[in-house]
Amino acid sequence: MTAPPAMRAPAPVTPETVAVQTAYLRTMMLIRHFEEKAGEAYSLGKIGGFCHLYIGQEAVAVGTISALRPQDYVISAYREHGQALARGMTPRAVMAELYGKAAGCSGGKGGSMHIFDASLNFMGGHGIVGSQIPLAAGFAFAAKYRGTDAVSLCFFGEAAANIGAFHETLNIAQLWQLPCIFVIENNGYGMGTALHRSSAGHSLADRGAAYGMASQVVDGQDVLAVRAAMDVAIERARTDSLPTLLEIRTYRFVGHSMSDAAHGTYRSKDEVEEYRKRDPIHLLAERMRAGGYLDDATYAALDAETLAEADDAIRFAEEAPDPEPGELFTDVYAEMN
Amino acid sequence: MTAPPAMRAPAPVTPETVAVQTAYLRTMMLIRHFEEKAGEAYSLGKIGGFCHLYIGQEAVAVGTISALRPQDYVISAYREHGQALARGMTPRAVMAELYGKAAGCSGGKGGSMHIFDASLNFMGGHGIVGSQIPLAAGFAFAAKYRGTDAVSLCFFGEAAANIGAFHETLNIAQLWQLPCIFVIENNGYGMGTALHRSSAGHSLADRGAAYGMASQVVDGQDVLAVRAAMDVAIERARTDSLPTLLEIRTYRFVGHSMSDAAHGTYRSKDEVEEYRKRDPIHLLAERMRAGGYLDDATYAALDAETLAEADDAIRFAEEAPDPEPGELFTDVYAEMN
Amino acid sequence: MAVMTYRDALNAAMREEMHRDPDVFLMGEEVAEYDGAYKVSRGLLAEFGAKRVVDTPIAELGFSGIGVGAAMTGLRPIVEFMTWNFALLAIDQVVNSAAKLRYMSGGQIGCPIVFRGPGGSALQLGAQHSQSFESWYAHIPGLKVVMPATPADAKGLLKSAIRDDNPVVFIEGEMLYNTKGEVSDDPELLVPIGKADRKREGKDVTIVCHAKTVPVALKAADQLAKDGIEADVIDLRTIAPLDTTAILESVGRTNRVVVAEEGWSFAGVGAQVVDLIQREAFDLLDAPILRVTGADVPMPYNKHLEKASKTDPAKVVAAARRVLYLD
Amino acid sequence: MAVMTYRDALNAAMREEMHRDPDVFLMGEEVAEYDGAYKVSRGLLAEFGAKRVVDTPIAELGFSGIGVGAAMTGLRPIVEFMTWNFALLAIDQVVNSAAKLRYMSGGQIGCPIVFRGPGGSALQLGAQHSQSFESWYAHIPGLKVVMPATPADAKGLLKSAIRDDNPVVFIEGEMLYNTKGEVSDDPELLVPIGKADRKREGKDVTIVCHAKTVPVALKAADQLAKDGIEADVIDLRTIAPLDTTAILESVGRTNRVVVAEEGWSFAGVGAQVVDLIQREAFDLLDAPILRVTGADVPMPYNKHLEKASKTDPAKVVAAARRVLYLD
Ligand SMILES: Cc1ncc(C[n+]2csc(CCOP(=O)(O)OP(=O)(O)O)c2C)c(N)n1
Ligand SMILES: Cc1ncc(C[n+]2csc(CCOP(=O)(O)OP(=O)(O)O)c2C)c(N)n1
Ligand SMILES: [Mg+2]
Ligand SMILES: [Mg+2]
Repeated sequence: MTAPPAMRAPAPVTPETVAVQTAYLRTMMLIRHFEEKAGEAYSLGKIGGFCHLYIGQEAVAVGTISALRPQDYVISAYREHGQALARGMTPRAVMAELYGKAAGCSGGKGGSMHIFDASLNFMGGHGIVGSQIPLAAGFAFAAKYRGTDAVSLCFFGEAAANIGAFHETLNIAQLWQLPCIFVIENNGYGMGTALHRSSAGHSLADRGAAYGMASQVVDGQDVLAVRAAMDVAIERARTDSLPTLLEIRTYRFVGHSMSDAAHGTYRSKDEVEEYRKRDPIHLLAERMRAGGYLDDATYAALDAETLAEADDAIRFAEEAPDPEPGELFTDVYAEMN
Repeated sequence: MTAPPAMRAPAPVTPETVAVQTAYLRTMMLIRHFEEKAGEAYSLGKIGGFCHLYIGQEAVAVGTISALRPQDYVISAYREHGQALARGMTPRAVMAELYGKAAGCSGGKGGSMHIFDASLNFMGGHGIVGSQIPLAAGFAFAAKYRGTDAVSLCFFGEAAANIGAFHETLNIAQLWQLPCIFVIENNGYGMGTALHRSSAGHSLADRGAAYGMASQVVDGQDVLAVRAAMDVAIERARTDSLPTLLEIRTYRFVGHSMSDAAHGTYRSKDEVEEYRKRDPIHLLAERMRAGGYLDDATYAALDAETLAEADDAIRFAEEAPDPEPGELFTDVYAEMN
Repeated sequence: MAVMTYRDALNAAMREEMHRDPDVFLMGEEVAEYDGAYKVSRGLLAEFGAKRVVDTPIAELGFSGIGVGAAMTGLRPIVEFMTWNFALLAIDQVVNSAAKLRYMSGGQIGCPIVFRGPGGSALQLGAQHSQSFESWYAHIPGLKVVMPATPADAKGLLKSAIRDDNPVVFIEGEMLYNTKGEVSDDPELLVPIGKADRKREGKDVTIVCHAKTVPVALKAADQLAKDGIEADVIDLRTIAPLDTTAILESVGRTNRVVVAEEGWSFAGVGAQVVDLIQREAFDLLDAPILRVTGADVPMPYNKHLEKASKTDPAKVVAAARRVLYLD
Repeated sequence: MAVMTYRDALNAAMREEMHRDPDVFLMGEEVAEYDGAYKVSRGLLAEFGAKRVVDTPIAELGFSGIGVGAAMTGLRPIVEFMTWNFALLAIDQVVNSAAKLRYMSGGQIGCPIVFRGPGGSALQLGAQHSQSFESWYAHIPGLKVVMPATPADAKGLLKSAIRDDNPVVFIEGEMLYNTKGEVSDDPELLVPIGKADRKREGKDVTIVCHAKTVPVALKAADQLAKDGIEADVIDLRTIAPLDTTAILESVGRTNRVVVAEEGWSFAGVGAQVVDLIQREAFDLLDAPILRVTGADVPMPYNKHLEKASKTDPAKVVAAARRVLYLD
């Protein structure tokens, strides 16, 4: 069994990296504002269906996706707004999709759980727990088949690590040496079920090791730690065509979906508040401040800018038209388009 | 993670154990003769459909099932004649089922792949790879639910360890502490696919360890080693209500099914002959002879007796009547019986 | 008698049967500590404890197989699928194990299990969460398929399903959970599986419906009544085995039929109903039978598109008028 | 033109398309080194190498999902299921991913994939290995379902399926693999998806059939001809989309219909054909449409019981005589 590689020390905050880190900060703030606005719109009945927010987990999307190149693939579950934005989709296109509007990235036919952007190789938004895992391996298979060095990045929750598709895919990915990075976003809960009530074993990363796959536990509130782990995984994928399993430990500050309270039933207010102290945005900001590379004015400017972007997305989505009625019957088959 | 327990040293051949070992020998011989006769009958067109023989693997069934009590459950895949016999089903009932006769254990409606005997808690005979694994955990769940100390014993091939049901079940079995013993009969091939072409990782036993399940690799040609490992697993199940994964390494001396040659396509004649040197029947017989507890006359008598039982089963099956035509429509629903 | 919701009726059925029979237990995702994703199992953990109300990991194939295994030993599991969409992952255990065990064991091993949960669409849940699979399960010999439309039927049929010695696919509706109706509190009042119910009497046209299309058909019937058209509304309640007598009797009264269902058209439940009627009552039919089904598309998220895709009273009325040659 | 088996015709289709388009590849259990469990892929590994002919572990959900993922990037996978019974484990990827991706991505992501393998029963394989699922797949919008009966159709349709930009469920028959027929060697000769084929002309009764029931229907037609009854035999070839024109034209000629299929009755393909005909050609029908289906039981192992359960020429003849009011 390949031993998990030693984790690189997170890069220190230096003037050389400050631009990069400011970008991380900005993207995390954008996701935060976007999600807060989406939550408000949902409460007002502007957004329907299921809506799963990413608040608290921003460092995972940003730390991983920032390491990708354009040819790489990204796929996720239903909690994917943050990843879509980190991949460079516009807040407008994503918000309009949440509103079900024609200008939404999926033409209003997908909704919150089915965000797609083929031009960015953002491959969805999938609602069946674990179903995106083999699809991700399929992208990696295709990259290898074509002889490109593209890699595939797959997100899923820790509760999805109990479903068959996860295992079938991990075995095959290691066996066929597919350039695929499997990210378990371990936020501690699958709906109302705490990790220890759904998952046997010492750590989820062990499940990769059972297949001889390089596997690692990562602090998901520290965007730099995520990025460092991701850099190793990407190199392993791109250079050696080998998969990696990253168990990234994070926490969702909000309920499972808009119809679930942040705390009360299955976790306490205290627990949530404890975790909120490790807000990924604040952690990075504090670190940058401590290094002298972020001042209050810059922070406030970033905050205002990203809030404005989220507001703009809401305005855009509100005003955008619904799909034409005839759209009901398009896109079922290729010929019908 | 619980470390796999140290393996008990196989019990030495002493006068006290000679009766037990003679019984092992006899059952293995019975299985061998039964399977050889079934193969002949198949070649003569008396048995139809798929027919998967157990020749070479006898020590696995005998070493494990001999440790059970009547209240325990056994379930297997389609290569289950040997396990059925080891559990105490009569050669007649099993052979008649292979012939599709009314006197068959499943009334001629199941066939070679669907051998059942509810009175012995022999729960089948399942044709979808891996599908019996959750069922086995269900028996263990039921035993625990009822507060009995029954344990559940589940057989499947090494290729089945790549399918989702295996993983979903192992996780749950460990999580819920189910008294279930999962036996991977690692005969090196799933149809024409060698282990290393289907399975990543160092050993299949590691896959249990990933869930914190006690897991062990066992020599499946040595019936005493199998029994020793099984004794530990049974105790763990019965006393502590904990599952075990046993990867029992064995070899099938014949083709995957009656329509597959023993060698040629995916393995060489030499390889098969090499493995045949570790015939489980000969291994035990040699050991007993070396200890002075088996002589040629006894061996010959056991051989003749078990051959006669197999012959009798064939005669019985040949002469037994087919099910009544009306049986086509019975047993679909409970009410219709 | 008490007025209660469909959700509470299901809850009462499980509670009563769990009291009656210690072999009955409930397992599924979030059924225990969370009281059910849709709160159908509210209070059951508190009442019966973790042994009998069991939260599972997200592993539909695994936990449904564990349920089937438990049923093979004679326990009576109720396996909840959070929705029937997710049961696709478990369908091998439903079809290849539960439905076939009795037959392939020559009658030795039964499988008294209930698989239940909401089917079909709710509101804006999109393509993967808005599917009706009743015609699939009804296609499989060895399964019974039950789909109550009202609180009373929900309670009475779930109790029958739990007591049934066969595997029963019990499909509820998220959009029905909040509907209210009179429900008996007699713990021995069962609604028999295999019996349709005439939810409204009429002589002009038969509307065959089930589950969520029952309220749709009743609304359509109200509308038709304004034009003096009296619809006979037959709620199938059980899809398999189909109550052929009730259907054919209604056709005998009306000679004209509309079959409404929520799911897709191709080989849907309605196709089987049409097959039955034209075969057994060919000479009674005064017009071809028309079907109203969901649009043959994956469900769109946008609320207007979704609404347009669904079986609604207006479509049923239009079909009824067509079989009456009024339009 | 050459005489070849259905098996070799499928093999030729894959070989030609793999030569034509480097994006086409084959994956599945035992497809490469073993040349296929039923030898349909014989020689392909030797010809195209392990990159394009890929043996998989037994992990239907995983490898079919990998195929779907590859197709999402524009490759054209052919995913072989050793039999369609095992595809139940993968059906989530077929139904929830392949069939829906184009729609839920608003048309951005296609899924040009073929899922293929033998369906239905062979001989004495028992309950879990003898099932027909075509009506299930045809129920799902977004999928095409193709079921050739002859070597020529097998080749021409598989080539069309591989070139199709949609997910295609391609169901073969183990009992058809050895059947022989004339097959074109023109690599551009495709059989179009969505077109039925009139396999025999007659004016007295229409027999609608597909796949393994095509030879059954033709044998029945021969027998009927001895009594002067001329059957019009319509081989559907494609189940979804259904060739409604060809079916209705035949009904226009004969006014009497028998629909034969291998699978179970409830909401089978035949039910949809009946629905179509009675709806669109009600006034043309001189008798109710009768269906001949497999018995509604899990398949028994015993060979006599199995034979009795199957759709055979005698049952089709009997149904034809009944729709002609001869019996
Ligand atoms: C196969 C399947 N089963 C159940 C569900 C319902 N469901 C949606 S999200 C969810 C919890 C998933 O938890 P996790 O994987 O940890 O992801 P998180 O929501 O925490 O991001 C469940 C049970 C589903 N969508 N698919
Ligand atoms: C889900 C499923 N996929 C494929 C098959 C076809 N099949 C039957 S046996 C077999 C090989 C299984 O190998 P293994 O698990 O090692 O058991 P062994 O036959 O060696 O005892 C395959 C692929 C099946 N029955 N079920
Ligand atoms: Mg989670
Ligand atoms: Mg094997």
